[in-house]
Amino acid sequence: MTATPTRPARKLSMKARYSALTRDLDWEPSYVSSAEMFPYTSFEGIKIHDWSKWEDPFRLTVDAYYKYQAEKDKRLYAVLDGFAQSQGHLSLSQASYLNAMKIFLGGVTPLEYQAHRNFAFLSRHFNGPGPRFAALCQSQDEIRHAQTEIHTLSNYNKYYSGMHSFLKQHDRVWYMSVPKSYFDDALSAGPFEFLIAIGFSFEYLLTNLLFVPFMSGASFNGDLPTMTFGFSAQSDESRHMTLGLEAIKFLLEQDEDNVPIVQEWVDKWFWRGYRVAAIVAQMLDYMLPKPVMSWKEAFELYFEKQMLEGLFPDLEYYGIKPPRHVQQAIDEKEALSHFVYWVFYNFSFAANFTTSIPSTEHQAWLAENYPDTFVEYFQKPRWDKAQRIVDNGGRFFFMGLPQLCQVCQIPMTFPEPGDLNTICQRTSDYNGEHFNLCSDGCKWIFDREPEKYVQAWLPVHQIYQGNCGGPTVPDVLAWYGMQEGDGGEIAGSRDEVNWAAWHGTPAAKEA
Amino acid sequence: MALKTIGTYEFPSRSRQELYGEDMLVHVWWKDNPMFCAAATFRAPQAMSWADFRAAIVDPWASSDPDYDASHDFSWGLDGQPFTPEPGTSLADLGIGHKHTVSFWG
Amino acid sequence: MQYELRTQVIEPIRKTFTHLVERYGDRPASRYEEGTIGLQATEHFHYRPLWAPDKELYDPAYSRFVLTDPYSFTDPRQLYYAPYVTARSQLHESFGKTLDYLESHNLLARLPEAWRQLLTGLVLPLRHYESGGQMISSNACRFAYGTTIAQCAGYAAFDRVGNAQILSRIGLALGGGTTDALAEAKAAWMDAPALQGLRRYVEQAMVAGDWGVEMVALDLADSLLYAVLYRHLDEVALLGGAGSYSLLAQHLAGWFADQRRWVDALYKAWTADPQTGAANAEHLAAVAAEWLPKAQAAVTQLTAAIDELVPDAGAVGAVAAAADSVTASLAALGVTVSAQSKEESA
Amino acid sequence: MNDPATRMVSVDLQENEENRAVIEAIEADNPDVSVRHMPGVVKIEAPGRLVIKRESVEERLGRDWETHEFQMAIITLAGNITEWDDDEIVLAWNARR
Repeated sequence: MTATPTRPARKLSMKARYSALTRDLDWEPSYVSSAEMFPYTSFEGIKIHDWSKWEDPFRLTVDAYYKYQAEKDKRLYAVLDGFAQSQGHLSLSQASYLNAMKIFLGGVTPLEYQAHRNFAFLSRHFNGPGPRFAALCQSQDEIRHAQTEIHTLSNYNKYYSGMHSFLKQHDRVWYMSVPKSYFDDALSAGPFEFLIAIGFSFEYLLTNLLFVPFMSGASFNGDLPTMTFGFSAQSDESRHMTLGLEAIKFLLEQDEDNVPIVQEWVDKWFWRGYRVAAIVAQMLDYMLPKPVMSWKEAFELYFEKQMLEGLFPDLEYYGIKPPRHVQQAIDEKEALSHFVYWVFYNFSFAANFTTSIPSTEHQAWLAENYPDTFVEYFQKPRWDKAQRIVDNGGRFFFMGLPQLCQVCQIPMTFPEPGDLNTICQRTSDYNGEHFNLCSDGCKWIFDREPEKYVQAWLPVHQIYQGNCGGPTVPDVLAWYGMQEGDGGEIAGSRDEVNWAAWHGTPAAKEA
Repeated sequence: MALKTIGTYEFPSRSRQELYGEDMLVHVWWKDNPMFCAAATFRAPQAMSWADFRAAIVDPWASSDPDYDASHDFSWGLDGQPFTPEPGTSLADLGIGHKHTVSFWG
Repeated sequence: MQYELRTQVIEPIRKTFTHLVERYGDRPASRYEEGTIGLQATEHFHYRPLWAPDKELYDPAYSRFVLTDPYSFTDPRQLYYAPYVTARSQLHESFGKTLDYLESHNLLARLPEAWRQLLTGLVLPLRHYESGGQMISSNACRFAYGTTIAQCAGYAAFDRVGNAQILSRIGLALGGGTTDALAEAKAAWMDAPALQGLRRYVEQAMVAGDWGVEMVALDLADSLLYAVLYRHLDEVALLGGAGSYSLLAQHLAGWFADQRRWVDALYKAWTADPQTGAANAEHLAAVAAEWLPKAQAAVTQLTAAIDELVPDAGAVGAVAAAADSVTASLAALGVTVSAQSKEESA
Repeated sequence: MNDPATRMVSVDLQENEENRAVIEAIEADNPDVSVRHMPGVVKIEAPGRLVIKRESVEERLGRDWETHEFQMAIITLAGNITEWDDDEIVLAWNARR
């Protein structure tokens, strides 16, 4: 008693208080039926017998939520204001660093917003108050992330290219359909599949790969606001990860019949999320002027070690196996980022970011981190030739539109298993129509639900249908809302020229 | 697997051939040239002859690579099967269908 | 080198994001605008929902209430997440101080018995009403078209759990740190005749199936409940020696004043829309004609029990006055709730 | 590898002045931890189990510290949160109910 005089004697324990304030708000309806009140929680085939078995280890109550979140934002916005006032953008490692943030703002921020909306759906439509409240908190967090990302990057938008039309571009630009279709896929699914897709597969399995090494990279490259925002967001993510893990365990413990359904969702959403993460892989390895951790290392640390070796042995108890096609992801770790950045190098003339041949030092770093693949498969056949073209006064671009995967919507660039020299091509015929898929993982997903994936809004196909502003590249770029200086080659780009002027150093020779 | 839904769930493909009129989409894949990160997609009349397709579509695209030699004797494939294009024959008559993939190498 | 840089003035190349320049002109945008306007996608949805194949993922057709330009409505409070949580953190901190004060001075125990019964038997059970309000607001957050409305509804949803927790904390205090009072309140919510009208009302509102209709139904009940319980009774309590009821009620009354600001702005935007305004007004009249009498009946049932406990409370009369005031404020928007249709549905 | 007593659990924390006491408390209370520093991040790993104790943090911080405050420090974690109460937070694998 005397040891903690500041604590009132009659205070309930954290667990009891959480339970009284949050869990006990529920009631069984009498004037409408349960089925009327919760119309969406039975069609997926998931069986829940006792919603009260849901545990939330964080035991957060609303007053504590407000208190800590307000404190987090107070700190974050102080950093943003200070950085803007001191023209902190001039102390970035390079203007080209911001290419990663241009992709982030258009590719990730709108997803955070979508998560906000759909966790609100869960916080209405789950039958139990425990998961409803957890979803409600996550819904609030997600709008926080969308807004703090916008506010963090807003200052850069005032001085740099490629961020000005991120919302329109999320809905229209070719590579943005990768994250957009991923999230639309989750939103169009039922509430339990969404929970496994986003709560578990994305937040728990993959989000570390997206955020932790990348935010460390932001710190290393002088981007204090992004680092602050990122780590601040991650402190919410650890709650979301816990929700995701609780979600899967809850479903598995409720009924044995849930196990095969959940397994298929884990399989589907691991692969779907992994393909989106490919964009992050190239950000880590190619877009940070001062790299900190390779994709391969991040994948080994945060996915193989923490998830495959840590988590999945726990899930084995319930009969859950590691995701189907996970071996393909492991095999690709040596090559993933290189393929994807090469796609971006091919197509940055039609994007909101710029690309260039990695510098000599950067290539040495890549060779050191990817001793078995970079030099033989990427440097010699691709970058050395790209350099010869530049030396002859040119710049290699892919003057056409790429073949897209019907499911992940990434240009079909990924390798055959075990053969880095050959592109993997898979096809499926459905209702008399031919569909192209980039991998066994995407083909498996397509074949499982073709009724869904035939609806995909594939940018290349839409351009050819005449739905994207017109038939020529300039027509399409205008429709994308691109401005002069947004895309193309780094050397001679608007950002690079400005950067040189601001720093009083000569700009690199225009390519 | 039967899709689990609330209500009827039937939607037409957003890439179906009829959306392209008399045309179709054809993929062209330069298999042994890593400079092209993926096969290319083109819209072409089904009735277009192979020679026209080659000259008007394939050659300009492949010329993004300065080493491309249009007169080189490439080997051709269609959806993974060996394929012998006849210059005067239409794409449709050659058996190239909507969203199928023509590849070349060598 | 660095010092020279810092003194150099670098002119921005643009003031804000393009969609804001297009909407508001070439001026710097506020953080509310940057973090809100246009965030929800409007085109190229890839797949139809498995659970609603007749709609798009975001679709104006989820409600009868439609804005031609969803951003003709903006939150008059300009709340985005950071100021929202900051404001609510202060609200809950200030409530916590009130409650600490009441507890440390043992004032709740000194409430007149009638007020204690009123609080435990009729007010605490409304934590479940607030929970229903959360679910209705969360549904609106998901299905509203456009970020501005969805954001207000999302914060309102969280507010409702906050309100429920304010009531619950009062219950814990009344229970001397135990959950006894809360258990009693729940039993009352389930079975007490005075509360069944309100419980039926909330359950029916929750399944109305149109987020706009659900929100209006909730607001109609709120307008009566908050006016009577946290404004009218606040004054009665002060006169009747139940000062601690007044101290607690002020926090919820303050919240509702804040809530009204955006809900009123939404009604105004709906009815002022150059293209859909007339139809929206008609829908609003129809929804009010259907739900206001039900709300009045339900809240009257509750207040009749209050008047029995505290004979001079005049709570039933206050409900009628609040209903008139709702009708008047709708009329000011050009929405006429006809007495005839009121009677029909009553 | 499948033994929950040896599988690694971990927390990643922001490396800043505020969190130093938390990091030191974890190191003191968990004898087998390994600590890795990355820009802005400290990764703390331990075999099987990792505990964060309120009293240990308060001792180093010199003020009251609620376990809820740990949310301000954490970036990510591996393992189940098997306990989170007023006095301690415990991370472990193999948490069956």
